[in-house]
Amino acid sequence: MIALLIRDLRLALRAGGGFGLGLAFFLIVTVLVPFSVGPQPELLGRIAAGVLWLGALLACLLSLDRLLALDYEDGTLDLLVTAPLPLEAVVSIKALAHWLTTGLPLVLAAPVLAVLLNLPPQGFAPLVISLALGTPALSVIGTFGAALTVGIKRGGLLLSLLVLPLYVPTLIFGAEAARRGAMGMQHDTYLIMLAGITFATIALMPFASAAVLRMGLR
Amino acid sequence: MTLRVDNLTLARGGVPVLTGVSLTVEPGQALILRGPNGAGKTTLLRTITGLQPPLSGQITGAEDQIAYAGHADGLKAMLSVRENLMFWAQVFGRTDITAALDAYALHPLADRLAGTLSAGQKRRLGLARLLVTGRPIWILDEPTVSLDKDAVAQFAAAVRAHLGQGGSALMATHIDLGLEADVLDLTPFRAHASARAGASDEAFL
Amino acid sequence: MPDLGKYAFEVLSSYGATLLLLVGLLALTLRRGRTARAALKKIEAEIKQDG
Amino acid sequence: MSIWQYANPVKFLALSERVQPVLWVLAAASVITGLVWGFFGTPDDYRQGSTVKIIFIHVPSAMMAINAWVMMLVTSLIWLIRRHHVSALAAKAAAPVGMVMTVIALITGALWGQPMWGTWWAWDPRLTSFLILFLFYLGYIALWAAIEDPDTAADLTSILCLVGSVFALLSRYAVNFWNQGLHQGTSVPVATGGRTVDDTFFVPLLISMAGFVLLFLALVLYRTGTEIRTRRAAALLARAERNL
Repeated sequence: MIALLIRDLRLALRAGGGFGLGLAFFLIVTVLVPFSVGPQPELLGRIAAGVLWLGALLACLLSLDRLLALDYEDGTLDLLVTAPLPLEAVVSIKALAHWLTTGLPLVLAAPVLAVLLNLPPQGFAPLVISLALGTPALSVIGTFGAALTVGIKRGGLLLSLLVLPLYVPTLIFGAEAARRGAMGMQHDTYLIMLAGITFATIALMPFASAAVLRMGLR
Repeated sequence: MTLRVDNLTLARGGVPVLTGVSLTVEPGQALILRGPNGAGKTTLLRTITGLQPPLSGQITGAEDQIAYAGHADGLKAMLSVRENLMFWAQVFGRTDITAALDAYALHPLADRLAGTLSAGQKRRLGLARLLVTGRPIWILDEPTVSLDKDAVAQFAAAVRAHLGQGGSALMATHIDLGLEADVLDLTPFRAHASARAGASDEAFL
Repeated sequence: MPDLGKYAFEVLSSYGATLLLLVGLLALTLRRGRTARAALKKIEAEIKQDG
Repeated sequence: MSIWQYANPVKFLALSERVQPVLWVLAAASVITGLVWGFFGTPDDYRQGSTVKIIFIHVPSAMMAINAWVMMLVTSLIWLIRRHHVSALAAKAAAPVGMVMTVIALITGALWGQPMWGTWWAWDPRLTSFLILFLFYLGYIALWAAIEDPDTAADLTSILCLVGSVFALLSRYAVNFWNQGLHQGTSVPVATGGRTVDDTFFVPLLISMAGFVLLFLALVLYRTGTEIRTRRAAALLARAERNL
């Protein structure tokens, strides 16, 4: 299992692996926001938390279509099915690798980008905590979407269409926690709800992803 | 471990293709499947491997015993030959890949990225993967595609050595490998168009 | 025609849009159904001929 | 006699052909009665004016938008557990109908909301939930369309329906947290037996609701028949090709 994780991380880091693509996308989206809504600091500060959450979510989405599709095309998935690894573990590892290469960098980059968007000082901690709690759910749910569309040619757009509605609860609780935190309001409830969603999806979604993957490989 | 297949019925795309397939592969034995294109060789091999469920019938002795090599080799272009092999060895809980590099003369290529290999070299690497799994039953679907004469000889030698160690092999191939292998022609098992085997299309006929 | 007062636009367009959507759905459903029926009939006839 | 014998596509078709004429007549009669009565035969509300007439469309379509998804959930489960083709195809047939119902509920909701709340669209929990439901319908239909093998398509869409239902409920709950709404309470509280609407509105509303249910059933039966015929044609063709 560790071998699979290491291989995925290594592949992501090598040329063409797409590491940093999500991060670059996150940066560009954040930079484009002031161009589209205007440079007023108080306006930017008000929307910063929400914008960063949306940017992180879209950046996560960006790399999902390669998550399983590449392994499907070169036959790796077929071979992994015969390996002494439950498919549930395979998809969990895949999701973990996706989070480590996409979600985690986003969490770390968020405070820097928050400065650009003039996020109030009290908002930094809630933003980072909510992203750290929420992005794993995005990766796990995204893996399910990737498993659903694995056998479909040019499934990228369909993948977004399927995954985005599933992201709604995570986005609502995560962005709400960050937003309330930035306004200096109480936001613990939202963080707890967010953590609940994340843990529940981590516990349950791999079963759905593995089931779907088995059907798709037939 | 003996691989035993009893009375297997298979469908492809909702239509039955093979019915009543029975075969056994004993340790040390190689069995070669023959049949025209579309006869269901790939479907049969994939089913025995466990990649798709049969409509009916029993497969015993396959669980966690099979190393499968299909049309795609499961290689990552951005990993070196050594890294590719090492990965598959580790997935199967092993660490030694020297024997596999030896068998297919891959030592000179060991540090090349798999993406820079020729088709034949990739295929050799794909077949070398079988050796690092340590699994006794090899299921091979057209293993000699894009191999030259020397590589075919390497492959035949690898299979012979595998059989010598009590392993077994089930393969679909048109090339004569010079192995003392049994041959099973799939043509008689071809499902009749009117056959009722439980394939999904039949509900609509 | 009842007097709809100042909300005439809202009420009328509600009914209008609904009617339009339902008729559209019905038309699409019927067209697809007809095509499928015809295609099946043709295939069944051909197969009967052959054997 | 077991109900499952109608899981056989051919038997199902025969039964559905017999039921459908009655169903279509009943559906047309009750939809027309409900809506005509509602439009011409009800007084204006003292508060909402004539916009109250929208209730006869809005409430039934909103109800069917949710019921259609629930029906898809049940048929998906039946497909996953018992693998009856009719069940999977019925789910496929119901999705576009459910989606149109969702769109109708959204449009009429917006048209009703404009004079009442002073805005076409408010991010009210109920409206938002319906928008999310619409997205789920869209994804579900797109997934059906994208997969070539019909059995795989049925499998994958069934699981999407299951997982989607959980997330749809979760979203419903989440948007409640996120924004308390403007939307009035439910108009037909069946569970309590009480009603919040006056009798003059309630009777035509009930007729209209029954009409929408019947219309949905008729449409789904017809569309399921279409799906079965399409599959049958493909199966016959596949068999003929193999005989050559």
